[in-house]
Amino acid sequence: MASSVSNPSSRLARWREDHASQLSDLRRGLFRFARNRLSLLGLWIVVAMLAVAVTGSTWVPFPGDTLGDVHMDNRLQPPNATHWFGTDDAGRDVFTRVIVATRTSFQVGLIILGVAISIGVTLGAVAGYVGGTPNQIIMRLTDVMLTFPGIFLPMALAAALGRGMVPAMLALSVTWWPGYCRLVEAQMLKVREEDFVAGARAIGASRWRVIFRHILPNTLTAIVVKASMDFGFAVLALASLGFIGIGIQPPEPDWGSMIALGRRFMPGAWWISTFPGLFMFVMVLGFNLLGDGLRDLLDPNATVK
Amino acid sequence: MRELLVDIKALSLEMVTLDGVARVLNGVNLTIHRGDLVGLVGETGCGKSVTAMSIPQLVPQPPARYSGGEVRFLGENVLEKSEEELRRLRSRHIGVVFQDPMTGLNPVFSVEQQMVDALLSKQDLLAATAWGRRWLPSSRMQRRHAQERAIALLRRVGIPEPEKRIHAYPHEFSGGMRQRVLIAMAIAGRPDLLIADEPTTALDVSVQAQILRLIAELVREIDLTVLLITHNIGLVAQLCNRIAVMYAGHVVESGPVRSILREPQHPYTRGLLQAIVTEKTRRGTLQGVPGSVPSLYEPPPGCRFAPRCREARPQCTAALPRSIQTAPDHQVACVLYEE
Amino acid sequence: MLRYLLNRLLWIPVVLILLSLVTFVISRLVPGDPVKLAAGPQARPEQIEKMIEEFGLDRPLPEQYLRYMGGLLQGDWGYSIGNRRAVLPDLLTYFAATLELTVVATVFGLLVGIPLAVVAARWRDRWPDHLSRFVSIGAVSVPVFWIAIVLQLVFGQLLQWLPVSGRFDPRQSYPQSITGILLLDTLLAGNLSGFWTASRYLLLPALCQSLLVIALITRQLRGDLLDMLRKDFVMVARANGIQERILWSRYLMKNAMIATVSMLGFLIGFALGGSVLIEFVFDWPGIGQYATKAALLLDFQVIMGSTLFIGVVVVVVNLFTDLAYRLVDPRIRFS
Amino acid sequence: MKRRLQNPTQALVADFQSGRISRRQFLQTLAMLSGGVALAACAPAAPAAPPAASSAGGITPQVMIYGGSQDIASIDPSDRTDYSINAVMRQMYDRLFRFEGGWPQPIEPGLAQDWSASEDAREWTFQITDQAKFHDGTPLTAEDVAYSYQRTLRAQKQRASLLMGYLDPENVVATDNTTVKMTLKTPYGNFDRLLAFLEQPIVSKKVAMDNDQGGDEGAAYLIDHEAGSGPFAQGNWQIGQVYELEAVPDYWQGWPGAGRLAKVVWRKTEDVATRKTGLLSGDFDMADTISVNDIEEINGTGSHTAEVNFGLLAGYLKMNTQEGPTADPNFRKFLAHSFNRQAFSDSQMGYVKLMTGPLPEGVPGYDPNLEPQYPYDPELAKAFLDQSAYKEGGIDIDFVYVSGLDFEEAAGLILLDELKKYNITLNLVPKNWPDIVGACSAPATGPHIGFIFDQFPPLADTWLVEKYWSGSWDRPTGGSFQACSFYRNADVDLLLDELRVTTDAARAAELVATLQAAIAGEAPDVPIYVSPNVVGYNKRVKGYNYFGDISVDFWRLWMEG
Repeated sequence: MASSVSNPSSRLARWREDHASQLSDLRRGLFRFARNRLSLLGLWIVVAMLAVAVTGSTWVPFPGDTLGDVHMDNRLQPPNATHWFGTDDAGRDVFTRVIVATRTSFQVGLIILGVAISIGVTLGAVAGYVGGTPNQIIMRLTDVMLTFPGIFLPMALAAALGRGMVPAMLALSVTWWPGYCRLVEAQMLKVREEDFVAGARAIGASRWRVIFRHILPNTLTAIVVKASMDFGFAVLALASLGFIGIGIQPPEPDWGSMIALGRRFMPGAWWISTFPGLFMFVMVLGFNLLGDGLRDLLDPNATVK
Repeated sequence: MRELLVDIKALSLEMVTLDGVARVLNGVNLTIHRGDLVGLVGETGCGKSVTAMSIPQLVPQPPARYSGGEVRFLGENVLEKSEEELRRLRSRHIGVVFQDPMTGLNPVFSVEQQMVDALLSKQDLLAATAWGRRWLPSSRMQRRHAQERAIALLRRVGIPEPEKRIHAYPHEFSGGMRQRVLIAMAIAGRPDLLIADEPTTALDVSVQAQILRLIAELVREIDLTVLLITHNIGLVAQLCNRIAVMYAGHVVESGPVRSILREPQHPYTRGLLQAIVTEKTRRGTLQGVPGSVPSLYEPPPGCRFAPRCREARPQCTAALPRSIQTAPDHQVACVLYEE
Repeated sequence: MLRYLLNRLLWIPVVLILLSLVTFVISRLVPGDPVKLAAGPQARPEQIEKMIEEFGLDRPLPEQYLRYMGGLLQGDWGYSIGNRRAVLPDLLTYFAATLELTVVATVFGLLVGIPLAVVAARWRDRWPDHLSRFVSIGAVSVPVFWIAIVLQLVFGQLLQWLPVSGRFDPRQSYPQSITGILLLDTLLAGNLSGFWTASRYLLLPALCQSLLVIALITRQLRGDLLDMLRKDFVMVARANGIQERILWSRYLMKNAMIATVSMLGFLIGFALGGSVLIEFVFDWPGIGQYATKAALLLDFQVIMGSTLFIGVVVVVVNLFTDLAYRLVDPRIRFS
Repeated sequence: MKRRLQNPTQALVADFQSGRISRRQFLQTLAMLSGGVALAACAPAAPAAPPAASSAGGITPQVMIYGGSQDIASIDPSDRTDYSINAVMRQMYDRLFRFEGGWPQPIEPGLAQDWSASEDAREWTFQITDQAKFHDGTPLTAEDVAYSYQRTLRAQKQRASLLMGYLDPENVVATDNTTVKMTLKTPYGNFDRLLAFLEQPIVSKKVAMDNDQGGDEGAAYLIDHEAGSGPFAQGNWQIGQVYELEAVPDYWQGWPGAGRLAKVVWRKTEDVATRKTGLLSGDFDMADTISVNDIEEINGTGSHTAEVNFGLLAGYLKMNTQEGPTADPNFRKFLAHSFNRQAFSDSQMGYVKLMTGPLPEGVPGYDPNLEPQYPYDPELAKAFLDQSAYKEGGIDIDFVYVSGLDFEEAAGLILLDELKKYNITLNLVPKNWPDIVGACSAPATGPHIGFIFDQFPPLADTWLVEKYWSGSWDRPTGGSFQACSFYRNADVDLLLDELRVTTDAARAAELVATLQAAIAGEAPDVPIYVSPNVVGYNKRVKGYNYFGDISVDFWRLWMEG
């Protein structure tokens, strides 16, 4: 094998050799993933939804309806050739609003998880690496945060922080981190006993360097799997707050508030809330199927020997 | 000639896994006669357990798949038996002791419940006494009867105060004791054949000897035929009268213990025996077999040992070597003896 | 066992202090002016001052917290600026409704989820497994408030089979409260038609709330069962000739039940979490609805009280499941 | 709108409200009339004559299920907020006056059979009936009346605020068994109307004192127990679960209808769609706060009616006159003329009564011919915009409304759509109500535009003072949401000061007219519409008569079998 480190192909070859077992695990995982039709379905849903989110606002039939146009003379039209999903109480095209809301959902999902993961990983890393009293404090707080079921805590917090999208997202973010904190802490405790960390410390790597270069990458897969499952739940949670009446910012379309609005017009104008709900269901389902598949893929116990 | 109990002929088995199809058994031949104490030795992953578990058909299918050969037990091919016939075969004719006594007992049932169920099952009475019928007077009598037998069996396998201990849960027993319980269950139906799959590997050294002594005693007392799976040749030498050596899904050599220990013929067997430390082993002469076990997914052509064999020659890779009788009752599958 | 219990009990005050701290901090973030709201639009300055003093909002924060804690311990959880009533008695009243819903939903969930998990594990990677996977993932993916609305629409308004809101038929005389749990109250009073009515009102909300339980139990139990199937004792049972039917119905079932008991606290917690939206949609007079209204009204003593109460309930439920688990699992019971 | 003027008292009240007669004339005539009216009202209650008119009509009393949109959490007579609470209090307790007779609210005698004011309108004397008795059988006396007012003034909660400006507890005294005297801190000619509007329930002093816990005057007990003398008594009452009212057949004022109800079950159903469904499916006999979107469907059934009435719940776009672009009157007028009222009316299916000035129709002194009336007029709007500093647009303004209220959101969307043409961005900011109340404390936090509903007694002075007097927001405790325009005009302040204390009806009418014009000219808010009050009921329900409140008066209702 070529010893020249600067040669990229040999570097790649060497990397491949170094990570042969991981690569083969990955191959096996991909095989298993590809064999599972439900996981694939999830992947396709997510890809399709992502495409809709990115391009949606350019091809929807009535883009103005998400920017504040109202057509009071065209209220509550049932689905027809022009308005595939009908119109709402302000005469706006439900199809357009449902499609454009996909983007909002992706954005909020990313932000909520981004913030939650940052907080959770940092606290988890500190707790897991430092140990002792800081660990006790952080983990007890984590336990307490996990004691509150469902959206009780985010609801209270969002209400306290005020109305609108930002407080709602903030509330969800700061109540979502404990899961990640626990995950990272557990992984840290496991990993830090392993040889290569001891090796890295022996050659004089600093504490933080050890954490960021050696330990965190090892917990990454677990975080990715959890995040892929959580994404759908974050979207659901935000929609739930929107449904209750916390965390909406019209005229920006949002599935949760559309469902809440449509509920007033049930059962006559069933289309106002049926379609956003259906879209949300499909998207969350996609992420959950994908996440479930990923978990199988990366779970060492699941691979057949 | 003693009765032929097990006759495995050219048995081939594949495992379908995500990495492809592993050819785990490749034409295995093995015979066990009544009264034999056969030691099946070989490295981890060579197919010992799969061969043995093929007799009571305990290899999960899928992922396993039999692709050729036959397994005859008392003359009948078990591969063709129905699930119910197999169940009877297992309950009455074959006892199995597994490697890990820690997980061999269901942790949430008492030893009594598990033994009584096993005993009743061996008499085909379990279904009739289970669930709703459990409180019928006849069921209760059957269960009481089974309980008495269970206590007797526990006493026989050396569990002190079995009347009390029988009510305990598995976690209250030590590993050795659990293995005794499992042995008691395995011999409860007075089976024709006892398969012991590395029964001592998971135990402390001191306990290992006790368990082996127990098996040896049972063999003597109740005229048991035993197939002992192990990678420990020393153990075989002490306990068994016959040895079968497996390598990568193939029985490379089999014969009486004396004959094989004295004159090992297959190069693999020789390598294996040289790896054993005895008092005669001189310092610096301890050798193993160089190289590693071949991939079962893409096995080398011909003799699977050829890539590691010091005496390999061109015809080794041409075809699978035939089994050759080199001494009375002593077979070896190697081209060295084909001339 | 006793030592364990003692240990757990000693932890509870610590957890409660942390819980109350979290809720206290949240309540002090409340913006706007809840007091002003409480005092009314034409409130005069002296009314507002009187209220601020009553709520102790003019004191330094640590003192406010200590006062709050002191009140909690004496059963004074403050009072609602929304409905002018003391928080704790209301919480207890509303909790009965939530408890009824949650317990029934959990039982529903177990009744559906456990068989689904067993079927999935029994025929792993075959169509029953895929179906159960789809059902369980579908159940967690569906927006619960949406499915609730759809069920109301279908069963209530189109088919007119079931009532869609409230707990009891207004045309029948409302059962006298004994426990506050209508199913129990009607049974205790021997009022079978009342029991039937209450069950009909309970059906749809409980069904919605059980979705999450079904999903969780199916996924978790399926995994547990597959793990168990890999254990040697299954092999031993088979080697002893025990029939598959008996193996599953007797041996694995008990293991599965014990695994379920160990999850029970978690499941009930989840079901409780779902109650916020379910109660909101079905107008179920429970703690979720009480808390939601408080959140919308910035009724901070109620926000604090109901969040804390739910936290306490979860802590207690967890303690009990832990004890139950210790009682049913012989591995722990006898060690 | 319904005006039924058959009854002389009602005709008199209507005359007074429309300013045709002065307050003094009104009071004198009323005093003359009231004896007769009182006699008429009392007649059925006289011990000799069995009271229940229903039995006479031969209509069997029925149980009515009522779908209300709010819970009834507390029934403490001194601490009332929600309409739902007032609705049941009105049934369980008697008050000095009734006004459920129709709309606009005429005062009818209740416990007070007769009343009069001193020349300077500071001393008010009420003659209390000796017929009334509490549900526990004890007779109701003037002492109970005085006590009820004192108790509320001491508790200082909610509705006490309007009263507290005029009265201290010691200013209310019972001079004998049937006379109560109130001495006001400042003169107030409309005090009787204020009292009628406030509907102070008269509680049994004995029950309150018997259940006193640590000086709370029975507050802990009365929160879910009644101690009143009204036509209905408390039935099965479980907070959050069930609220039932049982009729008192021999109620001292009798039953006014051809029949009566046996029992009323208040069934809280917050969701508007569920309330409608419940009504149509027969779960409810009657339901309030029906959505305008459902009116056609309900009326289309043939078996049910949705009745639309317009009371005094008026919606305004209140603009911040102290901060931001809306501090500029031209900009405010630009906004006022930019609001497409027709589109808004369409969004409410036409069930709105658009307003033309600061006062809604129904408040005495309301001027139907006020100028300007802020019609939707883009050209005029543009002209005002050009006079402001924001000709080029390019600014953001906030439109704050109560989250979840679709009609408020619709108004915001309509304005947003229009303002886009001028390169002005309208941010729709949904907030929960407490946030809005908090924000309206001071101009610095007040929204540029807030969509806020006001409701006051039908007294012009209350409407104008609470909304446009600078003292209503420029004070140490901050302003109320009603003063969220933060309007300050020294002339208006002076006129309002005068209006509050004048006892001369003619001068008052003049002041009200001047004030309306002055305020409308500066557009501190855009008066939008009077919100419809929609009650749906099964046609079996008889006797419904709108009287200005969301809920109904069960006393006057009966059902055919």
